[in-house]
Amino acid sequence: MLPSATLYAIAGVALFGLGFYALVAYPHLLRKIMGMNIMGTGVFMSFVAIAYRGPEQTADPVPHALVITGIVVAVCATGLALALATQISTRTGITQLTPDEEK
Amino acid sequence: MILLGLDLLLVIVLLISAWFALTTADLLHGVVIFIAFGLLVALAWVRLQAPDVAMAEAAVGSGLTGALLLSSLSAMRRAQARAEASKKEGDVG
Amino acid sequence: MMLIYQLAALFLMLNIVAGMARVLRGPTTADRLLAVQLFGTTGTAILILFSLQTGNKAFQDLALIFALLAGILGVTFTRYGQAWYKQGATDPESTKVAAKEK
Amino acid sequence: MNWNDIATTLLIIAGSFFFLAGTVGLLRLPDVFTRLHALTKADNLGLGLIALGAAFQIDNLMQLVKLGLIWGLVMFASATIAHLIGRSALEQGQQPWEKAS
Repeated sequence: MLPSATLYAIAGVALFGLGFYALVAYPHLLRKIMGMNIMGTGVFMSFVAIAYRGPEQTADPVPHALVITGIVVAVCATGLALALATQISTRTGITQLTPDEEK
Repeated sequence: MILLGLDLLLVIVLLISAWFALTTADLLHGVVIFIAFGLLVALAWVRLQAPDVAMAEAAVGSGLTGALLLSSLSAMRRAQARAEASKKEGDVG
Repeated sequence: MMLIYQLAALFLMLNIVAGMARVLRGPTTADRLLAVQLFGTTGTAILILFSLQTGNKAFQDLALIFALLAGILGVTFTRYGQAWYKQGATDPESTKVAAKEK
Repeated sequence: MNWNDIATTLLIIAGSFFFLAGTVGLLRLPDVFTRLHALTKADNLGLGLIALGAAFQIDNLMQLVKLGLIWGLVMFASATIAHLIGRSALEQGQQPWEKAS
């Protein structure tokens, strides 16, 4: 595999890990949504790094099509999640998930 | 060789900005860093010979998501402030 | 010629790395927003250099999108980020679960 | 290396210098208003010189229009945002920096 594509693939895996950590460890809803977005970006980056075939040739178009669709769907999911979070906070005043033992 | 150095710098900045976007104490600052992260990811797509993906990411992934996050952050903080104010009134009355 | 384009792109990327310090440390939100603005402009310049280097004209369209995006983001921020601005504010809700259990 | 390439090289080096000046100003200047001044220099002159350098390498006229449009949009956005950020920083009660005498 090409060195720069390998670099980006590893970065994608690291981004997935960072996003997953934030999704698990932080209680605020908005931060969880941001973590989900960064997880998705990590997956897309690994995909595009796999499609890369060197600076001379054009890259494989099929993963690109998948990734473009994925970006648009991720934005739709983010919008839905944000609408739900806004509704939760306007109706109850809660902006974060509380741990179980504090209930 | 030069471009490999550029890739290395870009990856380092990407990871740093993702980390601080998720862990900064003030969420508004986190959203600002998240938008910077979106712009840098668009540059990474360009380096991977995917200008079509970069267009979608720059316009939709960074711009639209950042604006959505901002507007709902403002709505959530307003709702939280209102809930705290009404709770305080209930304590007095 | 290719070497000059690559060196200039590397130099601009070093500028972005240095400006990252202002984004992470800047005392106010306005400082961070200014640094992100500089990222957008520097990214536009890097895209122009890439389009010269590879001869791919799609990168110039992408530079146009970057230029458009900068304005929209700034206006959105002054519209929404301003009302809830506090200097050096830390959200009480942003503490971690692990820290709360102590 | 013909005259066009030499002009492109010189203009790109000049533009990179202005980006360096903008970044150094962003890092070293004391408050928001002075940093705003450094940023607009990088936006207008740095990108303008690099786009002008790229304009020496085009092969049809539409690309010249596109490069001009990029520069014009960045100029417009940076002018608007400089005003908006400066005004909102003043409204939030930040005092402009003054040299300690």
